[in-house]
Amino acid sequence: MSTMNLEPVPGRTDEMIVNMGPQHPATHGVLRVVLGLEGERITRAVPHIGYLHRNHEKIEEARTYPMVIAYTDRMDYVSGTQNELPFVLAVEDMLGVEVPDRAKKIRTIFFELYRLASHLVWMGTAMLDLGAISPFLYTFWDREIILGIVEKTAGARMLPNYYTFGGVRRDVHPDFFKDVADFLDHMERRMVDYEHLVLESPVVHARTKGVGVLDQERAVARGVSGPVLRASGVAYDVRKAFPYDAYPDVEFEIPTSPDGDTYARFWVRFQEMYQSIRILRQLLELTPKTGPYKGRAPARLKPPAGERYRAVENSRGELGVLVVSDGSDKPYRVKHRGAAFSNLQIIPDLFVGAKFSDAIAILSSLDPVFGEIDR
Amino acid sequence: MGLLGSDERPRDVILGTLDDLINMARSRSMWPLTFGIACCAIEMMATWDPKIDADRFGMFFRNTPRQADVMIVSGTVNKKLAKRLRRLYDQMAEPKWVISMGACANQGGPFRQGYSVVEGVDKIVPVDVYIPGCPPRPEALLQALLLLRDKIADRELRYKKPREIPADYDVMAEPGKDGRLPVL
Amino acid sequence: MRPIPIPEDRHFRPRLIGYDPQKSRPWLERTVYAAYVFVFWLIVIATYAGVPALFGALGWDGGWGFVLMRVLQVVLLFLLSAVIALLLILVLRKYLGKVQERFGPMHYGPAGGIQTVFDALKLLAKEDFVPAAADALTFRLAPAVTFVASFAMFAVIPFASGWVLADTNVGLIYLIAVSTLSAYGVLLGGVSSGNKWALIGALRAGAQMVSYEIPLALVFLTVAVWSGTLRLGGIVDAQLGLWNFLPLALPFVLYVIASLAELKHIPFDFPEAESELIAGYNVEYSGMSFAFFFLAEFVELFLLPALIVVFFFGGWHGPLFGIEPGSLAAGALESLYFTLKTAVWVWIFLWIRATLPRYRDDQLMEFAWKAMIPLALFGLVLAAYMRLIWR
Amino acid sequence: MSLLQEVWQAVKAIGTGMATVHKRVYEEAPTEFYPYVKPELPPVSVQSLALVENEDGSERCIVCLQCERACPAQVITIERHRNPEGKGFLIDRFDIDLVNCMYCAACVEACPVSSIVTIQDFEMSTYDLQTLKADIDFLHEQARRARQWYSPKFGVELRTDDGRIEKAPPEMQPGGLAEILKPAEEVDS
Amino acid sequence: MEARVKQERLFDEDVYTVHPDDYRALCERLKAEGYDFPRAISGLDMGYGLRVTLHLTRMSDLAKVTVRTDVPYENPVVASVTDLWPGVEWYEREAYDMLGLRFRGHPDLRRILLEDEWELHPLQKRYDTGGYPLPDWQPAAWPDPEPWAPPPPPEPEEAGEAGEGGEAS
Repeated sequence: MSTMNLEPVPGRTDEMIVNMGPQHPATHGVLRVVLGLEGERITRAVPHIGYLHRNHEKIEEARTYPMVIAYTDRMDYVSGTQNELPFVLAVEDMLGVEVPDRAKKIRTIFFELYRLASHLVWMGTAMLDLGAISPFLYTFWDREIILGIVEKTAGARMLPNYYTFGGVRRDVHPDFFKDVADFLDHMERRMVDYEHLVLESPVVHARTKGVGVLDQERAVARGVSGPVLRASGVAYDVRKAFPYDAYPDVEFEIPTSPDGDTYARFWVRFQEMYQSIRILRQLLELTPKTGPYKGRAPARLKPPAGERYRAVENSRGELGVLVVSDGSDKPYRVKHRGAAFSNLQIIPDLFVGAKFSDAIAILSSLDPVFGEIDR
Repeated sequence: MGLLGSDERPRDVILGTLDDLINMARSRSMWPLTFGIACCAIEMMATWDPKIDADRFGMFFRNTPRQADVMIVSGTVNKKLAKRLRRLYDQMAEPKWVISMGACANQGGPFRQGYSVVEGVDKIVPVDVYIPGCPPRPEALLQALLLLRDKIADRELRYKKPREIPADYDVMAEPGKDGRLPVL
Repeated sequence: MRPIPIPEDRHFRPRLIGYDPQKSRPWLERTVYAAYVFVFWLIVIATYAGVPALFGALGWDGGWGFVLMRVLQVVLLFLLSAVIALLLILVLRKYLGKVQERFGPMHYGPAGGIQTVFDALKLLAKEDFVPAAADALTFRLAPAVTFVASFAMFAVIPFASGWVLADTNVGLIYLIAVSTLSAYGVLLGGVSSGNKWALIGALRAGAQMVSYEIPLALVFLTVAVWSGTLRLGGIVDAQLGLWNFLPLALPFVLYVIASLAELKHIPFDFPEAESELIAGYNVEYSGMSFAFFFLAEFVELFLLPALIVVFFFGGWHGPLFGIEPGSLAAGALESLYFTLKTAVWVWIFLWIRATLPRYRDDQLMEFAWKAMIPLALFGLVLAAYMRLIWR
Repeated sequence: MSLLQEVWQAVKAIGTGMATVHKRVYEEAPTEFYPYVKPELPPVSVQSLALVENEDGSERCIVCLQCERACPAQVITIERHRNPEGKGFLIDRFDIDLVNCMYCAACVEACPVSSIVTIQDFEMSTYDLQTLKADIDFLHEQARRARQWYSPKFGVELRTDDGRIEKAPPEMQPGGLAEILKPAEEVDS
Repeated sequence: MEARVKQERLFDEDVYTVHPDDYRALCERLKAEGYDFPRAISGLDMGYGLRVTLHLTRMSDLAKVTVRTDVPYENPVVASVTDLWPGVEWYEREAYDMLGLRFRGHPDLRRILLEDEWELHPLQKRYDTGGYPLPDWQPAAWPDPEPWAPPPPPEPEEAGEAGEGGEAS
């Protein structure tokens, strides 16, 4: 018997089972939450995922290592090259490929650019869920500038397939550094506007303060990571915990907020955008204009048998990948640990007891992307 | 069918012009359905951002299938979603069209060999315009919307009807990839 | 065999009415708006001055003639509401476009002028079915009730001195009665369409309308107490020297907030919360029935700012430059003043719609009962006291 | 009177928000009117694929099946037969299923002679899918129509008006100039 | 219980390979040691049986640990650790959905990514990418567990130091 729907409890007559189905403007993709509503208050919430299950892991078992990079782009499709990095780092560890320093810096620049792009998409859709129409357009225009810069270098806008074992596939465009510098100035002017429209708006305060509070122990026990965990007061960031690429030679803080409600998650993502701008400014000075962009990678990529779990801090949290190789040129098993998958597990805890409009605000503050959740 | 005109009416000069006026109105105010599935949905949203702005052509997102004319299938359709997608298509009011956006919706794209992916949305709903790309540029989607506009407004293009798909098409009944244990 | 490499139809052939604007032409957009307002003005003059003059000349102003004149005026007012809807939807989308760093409808007609005409024609030819779960009669009735409720407000709106359909002495009470009627339309529509989202939207609409009728009515009372009459024409005449929004500042602010809630406008957008309830009460409506809900919403978007102007901004008052009042020219000029003042307030409402997100609906109810009603009462007492010592 | 201050803060914040929104009306909107102003895309932009012939019409492709092996979505199907007189192979069939292609340019990376290249023709929407099942004539026609294309080995190449192929000037080349000037065989795949 | 746990160091984390019966006891011990952040549970099909890999992190000193246990195809049942770390609830459901690993004591073991009426577990090696069963696939022989030798006692240092150091070390 399919348990896709909630069965009405015989005792409760005033509960209405509502199906916030795969097609709903506020579910950021294809999530279905079956809610038990008493008036506006939610009594039961059962999330159903799997509507975008594209069999990443099974297909990747039949593809060679360079091909799998193209597939990892399609997982967290809002933050393009951030998904490629854990797989590339894991295979580089197994192969023992050393990455030139300039390539590391270029990778980190793209990593932080896509963090800004992902947070901009989040802010646009979160404010759209709260009812404000205009910020959505401003954030998408900023994101267009980022995608323009990336397309000039990598060739594609959203899913560029730009990283490869040992560095990046192609050197940056000659006026790449000037574009990024102009974009950062533009972004700083825009952040002032976003402060007025998002963080200082009393309506946002009324809708998000004290809504969906997630305390520290439950957050850690639930395996939540990223801005959602840092909004509950835990300063855990893979860029500081297990540094990779060029993060050791730039300094930045990890914004945390003690009170763990939806406004804290909005605020933490906002501060992360400031930190990303700061990192990018430092990287622009540190990166030499010309130099090697790709290390020596063996022609036939056959990593030795073994397994390697490598994690990276993408815009949603800890994105890890477990690569198991059996010595052939195809990975034996690739397991992607998406941060949004763990972050979505707290929906039943946060939804029950909240009002229906709060549930929309909470869901948009978790920022789920379903390519990474359903794999 | 619609109040004033349907495509099967006999073609005579007087009604023809009214029919063309109605079809021009339908083509000049196509309201797409907010139904984003995967990566192509982000590029679909980017089509309405300040740089490309499909609102210039009167296209305005509607959330309910009842008030939407065009369903843009933007992303991979897997077996779990296929039934809901077909129900959404049936709920849309009659003069409706479907745009299949991106490689996954055209014929499964890079995931077509997967066990739970439906190879092409034209197995489930009749599709009018296909857009290649993974994901296609926002300008490509806008070009497809304008091609659909020409199809609706242009008399001879209007009668190239995609083949009708039976409503009770059971996606799970596809040979092989049906999720059932093999009968040994 | 596969067709030869690049078939012709694949290359894009732009087919357009209109022209290809390389850059926006602001003056063209303003002329389009001016054209619409001019048509609006012509219809107003026709209804309030043309038809009575015509019937007077023909001598048909007897019993039946008078009824026929009123019917003709109502038909003209229906045409007026159609023009209002076409103009306001276009202005909303253009202004939202401009404010969001893009252009609104641009390519159909001069600067997108006839975009809404196409929308209306398309909705006319759209399939308009009744879902199985809905009970058919009330489902059909609801859009009509909503439109009639907001359309009925035209009866007492004075466009110029004497230019009003029903110059009754109980204008304010009529307004209160009619504005609650539109709440029924929304409730009927939502509950009867057999859809859970519409049900939630309808219940929210009911709660919101009820809890905002009371501050609305209290503000009406304050204005009546201050200007000493219930007749709208009288209220406007009482403001000859001093517009009401200065002495009645607090009721004015409360009235703006209450009319935002009455309109189900963005900060209080709960019945039709696009991002939460899919489309609130009009989830199941398509084609012409949805068009009537849309029409009702935008006619009300014109009427409530018109009421703000009537109560607080001196209705049709404006410098007459020596034209002796009461004549056709004076009426035309006064109705123009009235229209322009209303246009300013419609723009302020659109500006709010482009900026603010949406409150939670229980916060709003709490705000209505705990803050608005006491303040409205205080405003009433203050107005009465000021009237006692001033007038 | 913290309530009054609170209300005043709220009103001021709403005011600044509305001012931020309205000041956009007086700024120039960044919209490009797409169908009338075609976007100029960078030369490396992967919008579609093409098969380049040499100037004299002979085939550049040496049918080494590298691109077929490197394609993640497995959309390239090539049939070849051994060349009767000379060495090497001749193409029987070279199909790229542009419907299911991922546009990740892995094939262009893998091609040793940069015969398969990326071009910037993104207007490929159609009413029926068969026009996108590209065969060798389609790919040659696309290459003949393309003004410029890019491949990692030879960088950006231009097609002059009289059909000759020449290398683009350095400022049009994407980054990694050193890599392009290096002779082909030294570069690892 | 100590006899059946093999510990090794892999890149930057400790890896415990344990018998399925002691899996639960080891997890409780790790929980007591302070490993509070459950990163993920990965299910693998090793050809001879299924393997559960539990990845944990200790928030205090960021130490990482991985616990592995192998179960045969016939009864792929492992004790569930959802009550110790609620974060692995969906990962266990996904392992069940993809590989058929049953977790004893899981509050709500349903399929998470596929529909409920699916019967096969696609990530097993017996199926190809399309979900078709590979006709000539045979499970490999279960590897005989290497005899677990306790670590050799530290051999005595050279004569010189032992004298001075005494038995302090």
